[in-house]
This record gives sequence, structure tokens and C-alpha cells, in this order.
Amino acid sequence: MKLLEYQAKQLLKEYHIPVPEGFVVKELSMLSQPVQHLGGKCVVKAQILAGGRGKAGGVRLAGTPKEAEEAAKALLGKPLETYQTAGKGETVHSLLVEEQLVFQKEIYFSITYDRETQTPVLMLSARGGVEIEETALEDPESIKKVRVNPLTGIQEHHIRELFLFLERGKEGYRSFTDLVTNLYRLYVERDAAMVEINPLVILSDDSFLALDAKMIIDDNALFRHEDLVKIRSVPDDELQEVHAREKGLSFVKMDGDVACMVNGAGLAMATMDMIKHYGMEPANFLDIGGSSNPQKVIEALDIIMRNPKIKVIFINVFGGITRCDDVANGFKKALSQRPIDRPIVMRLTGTNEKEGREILESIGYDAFSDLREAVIHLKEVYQRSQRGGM
Amino acid sequence: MKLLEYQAKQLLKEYHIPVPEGFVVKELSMLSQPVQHLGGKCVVKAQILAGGRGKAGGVRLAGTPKEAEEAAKALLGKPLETYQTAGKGETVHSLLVEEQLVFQKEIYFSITYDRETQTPVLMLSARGGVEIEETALEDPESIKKVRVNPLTGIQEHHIRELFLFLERGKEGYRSFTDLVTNLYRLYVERDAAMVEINPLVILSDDSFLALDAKMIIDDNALFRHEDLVKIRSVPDDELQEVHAREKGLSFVKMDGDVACMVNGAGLAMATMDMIKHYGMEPANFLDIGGSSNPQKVIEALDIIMRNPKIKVIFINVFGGITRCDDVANGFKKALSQRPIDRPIVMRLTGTNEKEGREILESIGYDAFSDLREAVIHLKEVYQRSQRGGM
Amino acid sequence: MGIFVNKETQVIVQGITGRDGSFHTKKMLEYGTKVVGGVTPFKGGMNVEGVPVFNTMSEAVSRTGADTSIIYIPPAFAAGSIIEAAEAGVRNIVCITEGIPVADMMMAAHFVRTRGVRLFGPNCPGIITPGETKIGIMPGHIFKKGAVGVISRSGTLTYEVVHTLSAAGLGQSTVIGIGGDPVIGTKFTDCLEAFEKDPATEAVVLIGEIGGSDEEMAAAFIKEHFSKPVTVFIAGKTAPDGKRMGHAGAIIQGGKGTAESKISLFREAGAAVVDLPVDIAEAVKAFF
Amino acid sequence: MGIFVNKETQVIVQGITGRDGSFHTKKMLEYGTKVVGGVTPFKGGMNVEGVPVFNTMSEAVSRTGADTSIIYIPPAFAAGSIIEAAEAGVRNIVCITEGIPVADMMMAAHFVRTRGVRLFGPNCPGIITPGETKIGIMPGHIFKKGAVGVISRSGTLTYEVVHTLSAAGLGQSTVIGIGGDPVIGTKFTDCLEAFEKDPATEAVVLIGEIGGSDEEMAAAFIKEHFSKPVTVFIAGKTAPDGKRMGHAGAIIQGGKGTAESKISLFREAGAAVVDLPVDIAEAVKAFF
Repeated sequence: MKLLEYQAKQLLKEYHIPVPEGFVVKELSMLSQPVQHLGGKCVVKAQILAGGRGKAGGVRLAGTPKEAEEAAKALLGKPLETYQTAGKGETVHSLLVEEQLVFQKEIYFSITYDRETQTPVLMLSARGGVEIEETALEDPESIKKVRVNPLTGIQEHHIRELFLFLERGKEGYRSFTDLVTNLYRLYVERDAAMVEINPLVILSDDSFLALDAKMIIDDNALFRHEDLVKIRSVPDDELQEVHAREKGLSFVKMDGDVACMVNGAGLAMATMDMIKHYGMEPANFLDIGGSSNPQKVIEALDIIMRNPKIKVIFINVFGGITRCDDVANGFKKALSQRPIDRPIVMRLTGTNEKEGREILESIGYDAFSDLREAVIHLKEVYQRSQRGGM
Repeated sequence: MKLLEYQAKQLLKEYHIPVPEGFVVKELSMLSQPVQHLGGKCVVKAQILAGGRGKAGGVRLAGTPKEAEEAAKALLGKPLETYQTAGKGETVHSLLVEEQLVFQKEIYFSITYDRETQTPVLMLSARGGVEIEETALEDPESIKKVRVNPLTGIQEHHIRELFLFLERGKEGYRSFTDLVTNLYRLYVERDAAMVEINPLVILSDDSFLALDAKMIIDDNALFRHEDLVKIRSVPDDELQEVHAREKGLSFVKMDGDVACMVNGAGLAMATMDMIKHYGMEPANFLDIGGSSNPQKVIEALDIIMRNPKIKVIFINVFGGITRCDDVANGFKKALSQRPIDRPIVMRLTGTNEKEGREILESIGYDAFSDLREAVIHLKEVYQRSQRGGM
Repeated sequence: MGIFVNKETQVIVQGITGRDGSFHTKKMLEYGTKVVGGVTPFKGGMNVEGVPVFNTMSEAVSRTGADTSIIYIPPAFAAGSIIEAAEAGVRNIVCITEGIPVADMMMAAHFVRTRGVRLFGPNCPGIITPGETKIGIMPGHIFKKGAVGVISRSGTLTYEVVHTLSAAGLGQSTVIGIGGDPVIGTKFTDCLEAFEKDPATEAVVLIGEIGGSDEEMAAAFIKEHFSKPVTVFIAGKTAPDGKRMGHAGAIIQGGKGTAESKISLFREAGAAVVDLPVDIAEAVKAFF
Repeated sequence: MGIFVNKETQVIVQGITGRDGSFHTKKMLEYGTKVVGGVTPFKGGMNVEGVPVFNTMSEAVSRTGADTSIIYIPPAFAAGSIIEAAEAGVRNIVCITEGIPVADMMMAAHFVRTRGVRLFGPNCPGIITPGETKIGIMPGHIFKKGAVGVISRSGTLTYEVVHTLSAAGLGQSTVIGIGGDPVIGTKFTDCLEAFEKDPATEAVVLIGEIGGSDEEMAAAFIKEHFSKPVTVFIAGKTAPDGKRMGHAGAIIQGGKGTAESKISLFREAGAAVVDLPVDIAEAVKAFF
């Protein structure tokens, strides 16, 4: 779960990490007071979840209240398109209006976890305000990584190692230590998968301040962070995925026109790969999971059918825990609730295969046993539908 | 550092651990309001650091305000003698006046650390209100110990194992879990060497409450608990030890009349053992430590001389880090500040022995090189002083 | 033979009275697995499918002498159960649970290693040595005793592959689902090391997917230390950047962990990489 | 020969620019110890007695290839320094610091064990293999190369004993101060195990004291596994119950850990127990 900048900064404040003075503005009418409070000069920042906001004009400096109003008008309620919004733009529902700050230097700092060593990793780069992936390509030497053993937690020498990398003498060390210690505590206590301060700025008194903040909470840990779940906002393009997850399904929309529905993530990926291999394009990833709940099949077909682009539907089930008859029953029920006007190719094998086939036959459907045969047939049906569509 | 009961309970409250409603009373005039608030019935508990208070009459039930006043009068400002106060009694400077509670059952619970496994150990016994050492002797089967790996911290299964030992079904499990979790957090965050809840009582609604509380803070960790240092109280018989520690000395008073002053704890113990072996009784343990500060020698002689009982003084220094000339200089300076009217036997060897001896000679003192010879001479001097004294 | 587990392995089921725990206890017993005990707090004294239930792992282990546990515990408590099992003294832990918080798993994974305990998963189907023991949730009937070792990050895709192997007459020595999470215990390289030493294993099938770098390490290991033929399939060639494909660990991040890069490393290491999972049996057959 | 450390051992001094650190760096160099580097944060680039100073342990280890560190760091930071050293990859850590909080040491002691790193101390004088290397604060001139291994919980008492041993012509193979704290790394039993295997060691002197149960375990170990003659002295026969005798670990608690009980266990185990530390040399001589 991603947090908006102002939400992340609220958490930073709770953990005593310095951030600029700022106000959240959700309506234009709320703007004047904060701007006045900040003395007319301010930064107006569009609050969206997608990255790349700065380059897309989502962060605007205002020297006067009038400029602030213009900036706010240009952003609030409008979609903001960045390189991460996949050509659609994300609507700006709120603004963060902050003081303008003067600083000596900007750097990059983040805490994520490193899959290889299975430890939290602190990452610092002398290049602040630049995407870390870009830095990694252009100037990997400027990045310092320090891994923290999860059994001992963060230690003074981890922080020292990062700070020494900045080559600044001792000035600001206390401030940096406090910031990193508190941020690590936040990372652990709030189950962050990632917290990124970019840029982290060094003020004239050598103290450190988080000028921007990005934060992702581990979805698996949301059960112990009800306060965060309450403030959750979902970007438009992830609504479907989040909705699917609530139903116990794993869904990712793709650009193709061949829908698929599979039990198991690995098999679902492999099924997409086979669709592609046989010259078609998958319309989605969809894993109905390992359990035997017919309702899931109904929900899954429902999600698939929301995509008007799809030409054919491929159902691939290898029964293990999932029982073929449960899938067939769900399918039958789904059809009874809503007719499906696209061709459906099915592959059904494994646990209770026979019972499943019987149910399918009773509603006039057939299924393959062999995956390759099924996909080859899918291809024929697809080509027929293409011709039919032309 | 030991905490008084009411201080420990204040910490328990901060960690959301249920304790009886209570008030601290330091003067008789402060008594009536709390007693009234508690409805006349209350428990009046003498606040001393020594154990064994209950059996010594330091905890009194009062059914009426009058009884409460009588109890308070009998305790406040008076010395309370328990089996731990070595025949002297500890003055009661404050009382804890608490509500009287009805409970189903009392048990014992503590968190200390286990030297052998080097882990915190949770200890529970079905016999509440009884000293754990006594239980350990009489009914070891009634004690359950669970060790917690310091790298992972407390886990639900540790708590479960303790709770199941009570054989109570599931009732009260939530309350017990909260209590143990919070107490463990307190133990870790406040660097407790020991926290003991005896008795821990189970109320009629199956919830757990700390009826009494004992707590010792790790002296080595006091630097990070300034708030606790501020409320420190020292029992009369430990005043000298605490005073010595502040001067960088390790001192323990004993009952004999042969004072000693040694560098190094092991050698100091061995020196006492030798004194005893040769038929004398050591008056103290005194380790001046490993550093070479002449001031320490002055402080050490000062502490020794506070004991009017001593007949002779034995100084035993094996120079390593400690330099013999530093010791001799300190000794010389101490003598110049105050004459010492007891015989002094010295053993000096190791680093800068020659320089040390020269300094001693300049003030008319001599020193042995060999420890055994020194102690044998000490014995002669001691016997002479005995005869002289008779 | 096979690796890690065999017919002597004695198993405790953690969460045995739950829906999944009791169902799979039955299935494992039917397969012949030595399930000697189960644990559900406050249900000690019951029995499930004739298997005694204990309140704690330490009790279960000391009473039964079990050396292995399998965990069907909800995600909020699963990492704690792993630590409990390790403290109780088992040598192997199979964690089926999906959805454990990453922070919990980092702690548990590091802790079991300090004890020298082997963890499989979490978010995995378990481990099976066909004809000997099944410690997991896989459908037992598709497996066949034989000489092919199989390691995979996925569940059903493994069944698919094993099914075609068995159909082609290629039995399996041991099949391990190492799990689809970003933080798991036993990795591909650990399994390869064991397969290398196992005389019953003559060839290995490795089923990887996008995300992480376990396949990259496996490829390096194969290149340097592995002498038996390896057939590889990597799922997720069509997966987009930045999206989790069902498994929490199946995500390409900033262009890292793509199927293409993994495939090319395996090719360099001398493994046979197939384009489709349905081609695996044929590719393996070439080695026999 | 001797155990754990020898003339090849390469040492980093943590806290080298401090008063004690720099003083003992000089003393160790004079003794012949291979001190190859030091660490003091923000003082990297300096040198102390010709030894280069680094900012961090990881830098110091990677630049020098040192396998051992010795710690002169104030108590508030010493446990962190132990963890830093272990993470940097040394094999042995000698911690001189006295007064480290118990909670910090429990964490550090467990952590170094997970890394297979050997810790001596804290609150110890260090370790010396006479004629080869001295990694500690002991006065080097009193030691003499020879066949007696010495292990002790105390500092000056060890010097006292070694002094009489050397005077009696009994040189030492290795002398180890294991530390006077309740939580220490290497224990008596670890040293006995190593002395048993060390051909250069023909007899052992063990100097224990009241408190804890390390002597009890040592006695059991001697009884079961130790073949060389052992001479024992236990300090603290006159110590009262419940009082710490200088060392944080030297405390009799509830009648446990007395000198008498330790002595009787050693006697049972077949060790020669002497009444006075000054009797040790004579007792040891009986074995030669």
C-alpha cells in the first residue's frame, strides 16, 4: 500500500523526523490561510501516488499568494500525467502546501529490504533529487548500501558508515543519527516495505530534513496497521487489482485481448507465456488461488468481463487443492447469472476431473486435459474470432 | 539500583500493567485524603528496599481510617527490621496506601536473566506470595521457566507456555498476554536486571493484576535512564558502597577488623581469603581498580578509616596497568592530608616497583614483594596490635 | 533416497485442528507420511485422524521425537510458529502459509539459520520424496518415484510439470516447492547442492520465475559446482515491470529480475532452457 | 603454539586513539603483537604508534586482512563495537571494557555466536601466548613461554599467579582472562576443550571465583573430557551472600555460586584445589 507524500510526512513527524512546515489543501477555498501563514512564498505539491510528479509539473514554486492560487488551480482536481501513470494521468485530490526552504545540499536516502541477504538495507546517495535507478546506472559509485541484520537491528556503526560516506567531517552527525534511527524505527514499527527520502536535504545549520517522502507499507502487514488502512487511497489504474485482492484473487491487467483465468501464480504466468508463445497477447494475469471456492470463479469471470477488449477467454485449471468440480460449479453458476458472449476455451485436469467434466457437459461445455492441446485450440478459436470480428 | 515498590508500580502503570489504586504518603498529614478516597479500607505498605517486609509487619491491613492512621504512625519515620536488614532496620520514609482487593488466586512471576544461557528468563510459580528461593527448595515442580532468545525477543509461544502451565483453560489468556508482553518491554526498555511481581493476582474476572512489585535496574545501564537515577534511594547499609562506586572504587563492608585495599577484584577477594586463612577477619572488600590515579588511593584510605573497628591496614598492589609509583604517591599524599593511627602493612610489586619503593622510603614506609611474606608479617603486626589493645 | 526428507522423517503438524491442517494431515497419512503429532494451543489432548494434539511445540517434540514440522498457521502468527518450531528442536520446517509480513519473515529466516534448522517456504506447497513421504499440500497421485529432482518457486506449475514427467515415465527423486515469497528459507542453490550429492538423483528440473536473484545464484552454482544435467523453465516472460504476479516475490523491479536475463544466465551455465512448461519432459528425456 | 592466538594473529585496535587504546597499542607492539590497524570514527587517516587508523571496522578489516580485534571502547558503545567487529568479519574479538549493560551484552554474545566468532570478555585482561602475541592489557614481562595453560575470571590475580609460576620456572602456553562479567563470550569449558587438544599445553591452572556456574560446568567438563592435570584456585571464600565483589559477575545469589560448592566439585572431578593463590606454583610443579 502506497502512502501519499503528506501521509508519509505525517508519519515522519510522529517519529520526530524534521519535515518542512506544510498544510494539506483539498479545496481551493482552503488555500489562502496556509499560504498567508507561510508568508506568501510556498511550494504547491500535487498529492498523487505515481512517481515522476516533479518533471510532470506537479510541484510548483509560488512567490506570491496569487502564484500559489494559480498553481493550485492548475493542479487540484485535474489529472496529472507522469511517466508512471501509463498515459492516463492520476487525478489530484489534494495538495501539500509547504514552506520554501534554503539548503546546502540534497542527498538520497531510503530503507527497503534486500531479497538476496533478506535484510533491511539502508541506501544513501550523494545525488539527491534524482531517481535512484538512474543513479545506479550513471554513477553507481555514488551509492552506499548498508545492510542491517534483522536480529540485532540498527547499530551505531551502520549509521556511521553511511554518514562517513558523505565526507562531511563531524558536522551534522547527531542530526543524521537521530534521523536514521527514527526512520529505521518507523520502517520496522509501521512495516514499511520502502521508505524513501528524496531529497533529504542538509540545512545551513548542518541538520537534516526530509524534503520529500515516499512510503510503501507491506500489504501482508496491514492487519496490524488499521490506522493506515483507513487513510488508504488507490490510484485509478490499480483499483481493479486492489478490488480483486479483496476478493482473494490476484489480478494484473495487460494490453492484450486473450483473457485467462488460472489456479496458481506460477501456472498463471506460464499460461500467459504460452498464449504469447502461440502468437496471441494476454489481456491479464489472473490467479484464482489454491482454495476450492466456486464464488471465486464467479468473481474472476466478472473481473475478466469488465475489459471490453477481450476476444476469447482461456480457463486453465490443474486441480490439486483446487477441485475441478468446484471450478466447474462456479463456472456454471457464473453463466447462469450472466451470459458470456465471448468464446471460452477450457483446460481442466487433476483432482475431481471427472466430476468437473460432467458438470461442464451438463451446460454444454467441454474441456481439454492437455495444456498444449488446449492452447493450440485456443489459437484456432482466437483466429476465428478475429476473422469474425473483421 | 533497587526501586521502591511505589516507584516500580509507577513504571508498571506507564507500561499499562494493572496495579491497585494507590497513593504515596510521606507525611502523616497527607494520609487522610487517600484513605477517604479508598473508602476507609486500605492496605498500608512501608516503602523500604529490603525484602521480607511482610513478615516484619511492614504491610498492614486497615478496615477503617483510624486503623490506617495507626498503621501509618507505627511505620512512618521508624526503622523496619527484616531478615535482610542485617539487624539494623531500614528507615521507612514513605508509605504506599492502596485499595484492598479481592482475588481468586495469587501466583509468582518474574523476569531476570539466566547467566548460564545468557538469556532473559521468565519465571512463573503457582505459589504466589512466597519467596521463590523457598519454592525452589520445597516445590521445584511448581516453577516454570521460559527462556527468551535476546535476538528475537519475546514470542507468543513463550507466553503461551507459561499460561498453559497454570492449567486454567483459556480464560484470562488475553490479559496475561498483555501483562507479560508489556512487562517484557519494560524489562528491556528500562534495563531491568530483575522485575518480580509477587504476588501476581488473578481477579474475579480472570484478569491479572500486579499486587506487589520489586525491580532492580542494571547499574551499568543507568547512564541511559536519568529519570530513574533521579528517584534513586539508597538503603542505609549500602550508602558506603554507593559512595565508593561514585569514586570509582568497589567496596563491601565486612565484619572483621583487618582492612585491605587491593587493585583488582579477583586479587582483592583472594587477599581477603588469605587474611582469613591466616586467622584474621577482613573488615572489607576494597578494589581500587585498574587505573593509575593517586586520588583513588586517597579516597580508598578515607573509606577504610571510617570504620572505627579496624586494627591494621593491608595494602596489596600487583602493578600491571596500575603503577606502583602512582599508588605510593597517592599513599604519600593521603598521609600528608590525615595521619593514620593504625599500623599499615604493604605489598608492592610489578610495574614501576622501584620508583614506588623509593617514594615509600622517603616517608618512612617499607613494602614486601612477596604476598605470602606480606600476609605473615601482617599477622604479626595484627597480633601485636591485639596485645597492645588489651 | 532423495534429499532432505524420507520415509523415516517424523512430522508434527502445526495448526493441525484448522481446516487446512486437518485436511492435509489426512492426505499426508494416506500418502504414508509419518505424522506423529500436531499442535494447537489449548487443544492439547485431542486427536486428529488418530494423531495426538499437543499444546506446544516443545511438548510435541519432546513427546514424539519428531524432527520436522509443517505449518498451517494464519499469516499473523506463522513466523512466530517457525521460531517456536526451531526453539523446540526440529531440524526441518515446512511453512505452507501465504501472506506473512516481510519483517516477520526476515527475523524468522535469520533465526532458523542461527540454529542450523532448514526452513522450506513460506508460501510453498512443501516437499515430497515420492514413494516415501509427502510433507506438503501437493496432490500425491501425480508423483512417481524416479531419478529426476524438481525444484520450483511455484505450486500448480510444479504439478503441471511433474504430471508431464510422470506421464513420460520420468519419476522424481525429490520435489521441492521453495516458495513464492521474497523471503524464503531454503533456496535453489541449497537444493542443487543436495541433489549433487544424492545418488538417487540423475537430472534436475528447475522451475523459476521473475523477480529476485535466486535463479541468478542457481545459474552461477550450476556453472561452478553442478555436474548433473539441468532443465530450466522460467515463468513470467510476459510480465510487466513493477507488478506482483500473484506471488509476493514475482516482481520485476527497475528492470531487474526479468525472465530474459535469468534464461540467458542458465543458458550460459550450460542448462537446457525450454520455452514452454509442456516441453520439459521431452527435454529431460534427452538426458536419459 | 598455545591456543586461539599466536604470532600470526593480526590485530585491529578498536578505540585506538583513546587513552587506553593508544597506550596498550604501544605495549602490544613492544611485545611483538602484530597490530595492523586501529579504528576510531572520524579519525581515519591518522596513525598511532605507526599503526594506520580507519573510520570503520569494515574498512580496517578489508584493508589489513586482520582476523582479530581488541576493544577499548566506553561501556555505552562497546557492545555495538563487538557487533561491528563480527559483521566486519574478524574471527576473534577481545573486549577489555568493563561496565557494559547486561542487555547489550546478551544481544552481542548471542550475535557473535551466530557468526561463529570467538569473543573474549568483556571485562577481561585479554589473552596472551607468551613469546608470540599479547592481545590485552597484562604486563608482558611477567609471562614466560612454557607448558602451563592458565584461565581466569580475574586480572591482577592472574598476574599474581603467573608471576609465581614464572618465578618457579613454570612457563605458560596461553593465558586467558575470560572476564569478570556475568555475560561473557568464551567460557572455561571452551578454553579447556582447546587446551586438551593443544600439544604445547601439559597442565592447566584454573582461577575461578564466586558467582555463576561456569566453574561448575568446567568441573563437569574436566571429569568427563579432560586428561591433563588441573590446578584450581577459587577466590571469594570470605564473600557474603548478595554482594557483588568488584566483578559484576562475582556474586553469591540465594546461596548459589559459593566458593565451597565450586571447590568440592573440582575436587570430585580430580583437580588439585589449593587454598591460597600463592600455593599454585608448588601444586603445579608436582605434575612436572
